[in-house]
Amino acid sequence: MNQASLECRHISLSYGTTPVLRDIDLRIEPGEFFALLGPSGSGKSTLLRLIAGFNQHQSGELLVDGQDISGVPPHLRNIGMVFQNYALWPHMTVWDNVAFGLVERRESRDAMRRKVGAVLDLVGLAQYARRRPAQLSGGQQQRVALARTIVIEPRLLLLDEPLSNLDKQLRVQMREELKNLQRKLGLTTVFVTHDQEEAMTTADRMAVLDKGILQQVGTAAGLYDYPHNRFVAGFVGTANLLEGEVTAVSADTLTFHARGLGPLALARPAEPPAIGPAALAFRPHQVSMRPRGEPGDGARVWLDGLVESAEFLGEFSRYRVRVGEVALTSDQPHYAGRGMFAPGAQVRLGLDPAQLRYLDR
Amino acid sequence: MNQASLECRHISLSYGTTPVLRDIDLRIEPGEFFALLGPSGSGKSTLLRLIAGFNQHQSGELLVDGQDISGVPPHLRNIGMVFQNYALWPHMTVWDNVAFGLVERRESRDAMRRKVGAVLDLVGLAQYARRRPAQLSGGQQQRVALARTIVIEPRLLLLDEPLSNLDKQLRVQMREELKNLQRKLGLTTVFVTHDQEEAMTTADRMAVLDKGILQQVGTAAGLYDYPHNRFVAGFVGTANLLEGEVTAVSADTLTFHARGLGPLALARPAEPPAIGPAALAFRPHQVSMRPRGEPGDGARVWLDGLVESAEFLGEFSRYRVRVGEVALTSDQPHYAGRGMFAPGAQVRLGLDPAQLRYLDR
Amino acid sequence: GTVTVITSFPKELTTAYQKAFEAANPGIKVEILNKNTTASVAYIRELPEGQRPDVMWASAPDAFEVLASYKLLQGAPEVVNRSAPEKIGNYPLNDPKGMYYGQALAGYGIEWNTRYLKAHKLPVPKEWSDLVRPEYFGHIAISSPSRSGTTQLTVETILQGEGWDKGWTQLLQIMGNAAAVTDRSFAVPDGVNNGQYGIGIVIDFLALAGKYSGYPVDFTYPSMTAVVPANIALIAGAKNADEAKKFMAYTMSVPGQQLLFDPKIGRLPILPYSMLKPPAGYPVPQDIAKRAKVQFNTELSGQRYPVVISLFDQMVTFRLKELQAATKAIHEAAAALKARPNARGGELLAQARSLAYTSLVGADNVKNPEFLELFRKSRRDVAVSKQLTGMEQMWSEKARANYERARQLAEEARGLAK
Amino acid sequence: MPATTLQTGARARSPRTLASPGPLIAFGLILAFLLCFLVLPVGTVIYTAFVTETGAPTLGHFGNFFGQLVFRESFFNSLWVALASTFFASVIAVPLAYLTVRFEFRGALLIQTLGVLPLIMPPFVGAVALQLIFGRSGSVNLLLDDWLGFTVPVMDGLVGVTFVESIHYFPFILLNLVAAMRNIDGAMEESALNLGARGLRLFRRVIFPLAMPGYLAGAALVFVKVFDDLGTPLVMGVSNMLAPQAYLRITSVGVDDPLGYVISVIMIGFSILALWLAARVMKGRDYATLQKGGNALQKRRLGRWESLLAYGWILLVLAVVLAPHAGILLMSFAKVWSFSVLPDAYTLEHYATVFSDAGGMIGNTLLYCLLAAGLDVVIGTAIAYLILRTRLPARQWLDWLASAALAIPGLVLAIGYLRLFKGVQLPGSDRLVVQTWVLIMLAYAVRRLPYALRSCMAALQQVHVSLEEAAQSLGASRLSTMRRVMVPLMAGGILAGFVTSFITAAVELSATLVLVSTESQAPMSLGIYLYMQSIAGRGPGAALGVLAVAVVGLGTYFSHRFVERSRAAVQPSSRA
Ligand SMILES: Nc1ncnc2c1ncn2[C@@H]1O[C@H](COP(=O)(O)OP(=O)(O)OP(=O)(O)O)[C@@H](O)[C@H]1O
Ligand SMILES: Nc1ncnc2c1ncn2[C@@H]1O[C@H](COP(=O)(O)OP(=O)(O)OP(=O)(O)O)[C@@H](O)[C@H]1O
Ligand SMILES: [Mg+2]
Ligand SMILES: [Mg+2]
Repeated sequence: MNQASLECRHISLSYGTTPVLRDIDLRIEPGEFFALLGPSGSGKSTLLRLIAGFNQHQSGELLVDGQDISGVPPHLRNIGMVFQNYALWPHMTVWDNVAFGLVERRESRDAMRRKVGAVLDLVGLAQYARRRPAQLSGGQQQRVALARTIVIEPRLLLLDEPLSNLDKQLRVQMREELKNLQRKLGLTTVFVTHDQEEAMTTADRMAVLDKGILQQVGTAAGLYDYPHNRFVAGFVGTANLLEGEVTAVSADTLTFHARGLGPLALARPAEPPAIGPAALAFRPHQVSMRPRGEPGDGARVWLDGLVESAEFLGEFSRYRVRVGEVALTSDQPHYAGRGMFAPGAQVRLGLDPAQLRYLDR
Repeated sequence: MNQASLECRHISLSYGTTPVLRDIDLRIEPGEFFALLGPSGSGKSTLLRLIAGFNQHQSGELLVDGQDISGVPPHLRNIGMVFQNYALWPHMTVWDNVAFGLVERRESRDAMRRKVGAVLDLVGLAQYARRRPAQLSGGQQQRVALARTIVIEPRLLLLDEPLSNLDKQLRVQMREELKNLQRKLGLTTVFVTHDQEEAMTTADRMAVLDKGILQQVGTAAGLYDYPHNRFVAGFVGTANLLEGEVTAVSADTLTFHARGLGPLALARPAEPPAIGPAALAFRPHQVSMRPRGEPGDGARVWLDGLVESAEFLGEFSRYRVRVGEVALTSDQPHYAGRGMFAPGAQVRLGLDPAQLRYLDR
Repeated sequence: GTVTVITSFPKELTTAYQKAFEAANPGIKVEILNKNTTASVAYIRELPEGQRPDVMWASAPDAFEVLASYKLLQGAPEVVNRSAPEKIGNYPLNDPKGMYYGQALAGYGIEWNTRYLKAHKLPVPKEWSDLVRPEYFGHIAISSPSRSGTTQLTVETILQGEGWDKGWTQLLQIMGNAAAVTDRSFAVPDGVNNGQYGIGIVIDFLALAGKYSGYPVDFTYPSMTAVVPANIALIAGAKNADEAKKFMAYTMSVPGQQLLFDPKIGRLPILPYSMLKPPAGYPVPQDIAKRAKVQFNTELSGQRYPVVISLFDQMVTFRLKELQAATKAIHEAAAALKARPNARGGELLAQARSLAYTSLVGADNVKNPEFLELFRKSRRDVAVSKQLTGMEQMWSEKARANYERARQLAEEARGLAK
Repeated sequence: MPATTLQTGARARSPRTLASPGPLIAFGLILAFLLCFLVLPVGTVIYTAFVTETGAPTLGHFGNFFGQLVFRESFFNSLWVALASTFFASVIAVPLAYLTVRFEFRGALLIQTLGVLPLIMPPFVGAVALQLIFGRSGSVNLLLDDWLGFTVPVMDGLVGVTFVESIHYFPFILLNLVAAMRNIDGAMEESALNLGARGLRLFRRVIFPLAMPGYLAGAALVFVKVFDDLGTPLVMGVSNMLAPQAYLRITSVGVDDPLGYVISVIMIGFSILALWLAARVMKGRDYATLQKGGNALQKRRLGRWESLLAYGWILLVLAVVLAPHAGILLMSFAKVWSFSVLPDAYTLEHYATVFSDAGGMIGNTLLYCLLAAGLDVVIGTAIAYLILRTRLPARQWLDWLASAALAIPGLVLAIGYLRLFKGVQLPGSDRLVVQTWVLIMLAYAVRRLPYALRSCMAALQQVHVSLEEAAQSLGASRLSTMRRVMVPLMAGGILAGFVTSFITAAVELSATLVLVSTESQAPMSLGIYLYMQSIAGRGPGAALGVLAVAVVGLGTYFSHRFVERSRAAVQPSSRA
């Protein structure tokens, strides 16, 4: 099997004087499926391009299987990359685009036919083999780009938003295939995505990048449940953030003075935060919501609020609720026929102390 | 205000002998925010390009404000379009790209400076004005493409996956801005997206396209809760589909013979389906899940199952549960620290009869 | 073996000789290398000994002089046909130093296009002096003497015939009427043939070839002409000297000379007509030479050659526009004054003429050996080059100023005639 | 694979350069080629400009040069003519290119081919033919004089030179512009249309700027070529320009005037300056549009009036630029044509005359020119790649060096060859290199390299780099990437370069004259020259000229067909 580990050691890169990657330190294990998340312009593509050999870092080391590959030209790295802009060759048919890498590897005609056929089936484009890229839809082009890369079974697979132009169904299907393929071949895979669900379902671990700095690396649940800082909390999933100050920690309670909301007496968590400025983070779907009249249970901290807006999102409805001077978000599961809270409704929000996180950065 | 209605009457189009759009019949009201959904290659881009004037339909009529514009050349249509592949001009700076349409409209220097500045602020690229497209990240490029089009305040705005390369946060922010802008200008907007959430939150109404055929048109909740056919049920949100047959409908019960599962006795819905082959559809998050031992309430139909796989998706965990010979999907809200069902766990699934839909197509 | 002949002559001529010679000497092949004179000289110079072509065959004597000065020629006096005269007129047929030999003759003269003259209602010119007349303004073409050795000879003939100062005056007057000073000698007959120019100062065979090919052109030798040889020489370090000599001898033999009468070739032979069968009415070189009033002095010509061509270029070739303008103004003034004479006007006109048509180098100067010596020195010496370019620059500036002033004076004169 | 990685990784320590040996080798080979066949030969001749008689270095000759009125005048004349010709050539070429590429146009291919014909105007024949049509007593002026009583002196002086140069060299712009416009992604145009631009504005703001690499390549070539051109002023009898001045001084028999070489050096310097300026304009800009699957510009229909106008303009332009060819054709059938609108009588004799010679000459021309043009596009593509896609230091020098060839008189290069390769034998035989046709071919290749180079550079500038990166990430080496991805994508530009090199080599004369060492080596251009050197041979010369035009023209047409066809496959199958 073709498993390779990847390690970035203190890698920095700038375009001209603009720093784009700063001191990236990252280890990806052999066979791991690793997701890279980050806002637009945070340097994700740059990092992938660097690994593939199209950008050169100004300092730091890039190791594959423990060997520094900084000087190795791209075509000898055997690192497959799917480009954000597809980069299909307009003068070749879909088939030829996909067969390209195999031709380079001097595969036999038969093997080639078999492999290309199989991968085209995989991405659902078998009947488009003779077309040229210009005759395909955007999503079809993206799939060709994907097929072209996975067919060569590289030792490291880099995917730059490989599924962004696909519909949800196809996306789910493709990512399952990708995952299967990855498992079967043990391909170490790094992929960039904006789709948090995608990252969470497919990735063994993931990293969040912002402004060229690695913010946090960990498993999906780790990042979701225990974000290191405000950025990660807000970026991975949706979070309500209450800015304020921890004013007192006692044996079993903790007092958090939320800005615009006043002091809250909360259960003391296992590892209580230090006294001082902090933010209280919790997820919208973990917020219970009741009409003002209904009684709440004692396990939660209840706050009175006013529904400002309501959105239907399919599986659930999302409410913006004004509590004191802050606006909190609350997601409630959707059931057809069951009414939603209307804007202007008086409600109570229940916070589960076990789900509250204190962030000091 | 600039509101325009758009109407497609029996529009068909083929590339060569391949039919791509078939008998599209669609009316979009002035000021409406309309979403177009559909799998990759279903003809969404083709339809938008047709409206913008870059494709010519072979039959049917295309009316804007009641006037057939089939013969009007693109530059006279005043229909703004954001292209799926951005199509930024590489030889111009970001500023010049955005100012392009204003220059064409002979705007005064001042107005131009003001408008371009404002729209660049809107998309968060004010400090990139002097860069060239090649120096931007993929998402930044997409935002330039968007800015360039909305700055001219066209009477009709067509967006071809305008946000697909943006991260979730930015996406949410951008779509809110888009929506605000659209409301402020009363712009009739048609946009293609793969993101169901995007479609649901922003669009007044939406249409689902498959293989060039309009499958259903309606509001988000309408499509979600009352899909016309299997395709729409599966495409808008996730659905469990049980294929089978309605064998008997009595005064208050209905018997559905699910393939691989056996007969189910269900409450009779208000508008019961005809006797005969049908599919039973329901949403994964509407499926209750309990350990096998726990008792279920009587309002639901309970099925015994075996957890096959479990995925953590942030807000919830998704389980594949084998029931008889079929696999059902069940989503359960996620709470940090609370355990998940492990693969192999014996569970009971509860279906809420009010949420079941019968599909005969 | 193969004899390689490097030549600037047209294909008709070379092919005729090649065929005839090969027929007469089975076993010897003739390979013709056709290049213009400059390329020929360069080519020979750059080839190593033993690899050079065998025979150089061209009109311009200066090319042979250059080759001789580089020691690239080899005497072969045995090939000379002794039946040919020593001199044509006063011009020695063979190189006095014995490096190259006259093989055919050619004379310079005036060619005209009959249709052109008719359309522009111009009389046929007979003498050089005819060409200074105002009606010929803008109708004459000549090639530059620095480009064409034979033109240089013509210019020199006029200068020797009329004397340095008068000669230049006449020459400048003719040049004031010129439509063009071409860089290729062939351009002149070509232009006359196709009617671009009415009158050309050309070498006879080119004009005759045009005439015999059916073009509406004719040719005359003015009384002041020079008949000069086209030359042939053996190249030093040739591959195949023996057979080459055979070829050279053939070109000067009776059958070789007879070929020159071919209408497509149209050259004058060196052998007396008594030995040949000339077509009826064919010009006789000896007669032309005898008629000629000039006693051509080869040595003098050789001495002042660089001065003449350089002066000509600076005063005429590069200043043609200004000279034309001055001449036009002078013609107009003269015509106007003829209609309404005016003393002051006549004076101004005379001044204008003298400004425009006076050589910038006096007759004394050209006799000054130091002055001449300067032009002999190598221009690769920066100091020499500086002196020379300084001189040329001065001529150029002065010529321009003179022509400009002459134009103004003539216009003034014309104004007075009103 | 890991083994390779290890080795390469160990070798290339420096993080800055992706030092793989390929580009270095290519760089070395090209440099060696240019040194051997351009710099050294020319150096052996032109060093005269920098030394005194004794061989001591000096700049004195340059001082002498600037003191001269004639030279200052010549310099400004040359500059003026070059600028004016570039302008008029653009006026001719740009509409032709735009109309034929962007609109559905009957005979677009034919027009594009005809548009290239002016380049195939053998020297001398072209000038003679032009004189016959537009000269003082040419057909046009005779007619004008007859009917209206005046004549137009378009063929006189600097105006004449400008006129001839413009209609002779506009194909440089046409070819490169067409290639460049074909490389523009259709979405670029669509988005502009969508934002309300159209017609001229669309052209001015989007299409033309995107085709800028091609246009600049062509325009720079025209400028430099005209600036350095010798043939046209020479046959038009204009000597107050730089190139004729240099030529006159270098070739005056017996006078070895260093000023001639000084002028050459100055022309080289100025040409390089011009190219450098053109490169500056492009610097820091991006023209690559082909990326996401790439749709070419779509052809659109013209309205009735528009097409009338367009056809009218094109016919007018073609009538003027093809006049010399009409002239040659008439000449080749004419018995006598002198001072008359049309020849007096016609004959087929001239063709009979040349037919015996023609076969060998056509063969030679094709052999030399195809090889030379092939060599040119290979080197051109390689240089373009090195310059645009690698960070080798001094790579720009290859460009400057190669382009310097534009300004070097053929004669100088040829003499340099003879001098440098004096006595060198062809490996494996006792023949001298200077007596084989190899040097002729190499001289063509070197002299026409700038054309191919400009086209290749322009083509590569339009290809998005990610297309190449994609290939590398799939394991294609640089060479393989070039062959399989870059070259096909650059095909249009490469073809333009090939055609220009081929055509202009086919009519090259000055180096040919010196380098041909046996009759059997003569290419058509020499044959034409020889015929045209005699009055009686003008007809046969013209006939041979017609054959040359036909041969080269057909070659061009078929290469266009070839490219157009492979392009048709890329176009969407149907557009209503
Ligand atoms: N130029 C063309 N020639 C032939 N077929 C084409 C051409 N362009 C598109 N198609 C086909 O038309 C169908 C619809 O294409 P379209 O671009 O409208 O899809 P789409 O719905 O936008 O898909 P995506 O979401 O992947 O962008 C696709 O199957 C595509 O392969
Ligand atoms: N050639 C360049 N010159 C200067 N800056 C550049 C260049 N290319 C990218 N950048 C900048 O570097 C930053 C990182 O770019 P990168 O493409 O890595 O972002 P990304 O994380 O992939 O974003 P996206 O999700 O939008 O694709 C961006 O701010 C971008 O503007
Ligand atoms: Mg990116
Ligand atoms: Mg699309």
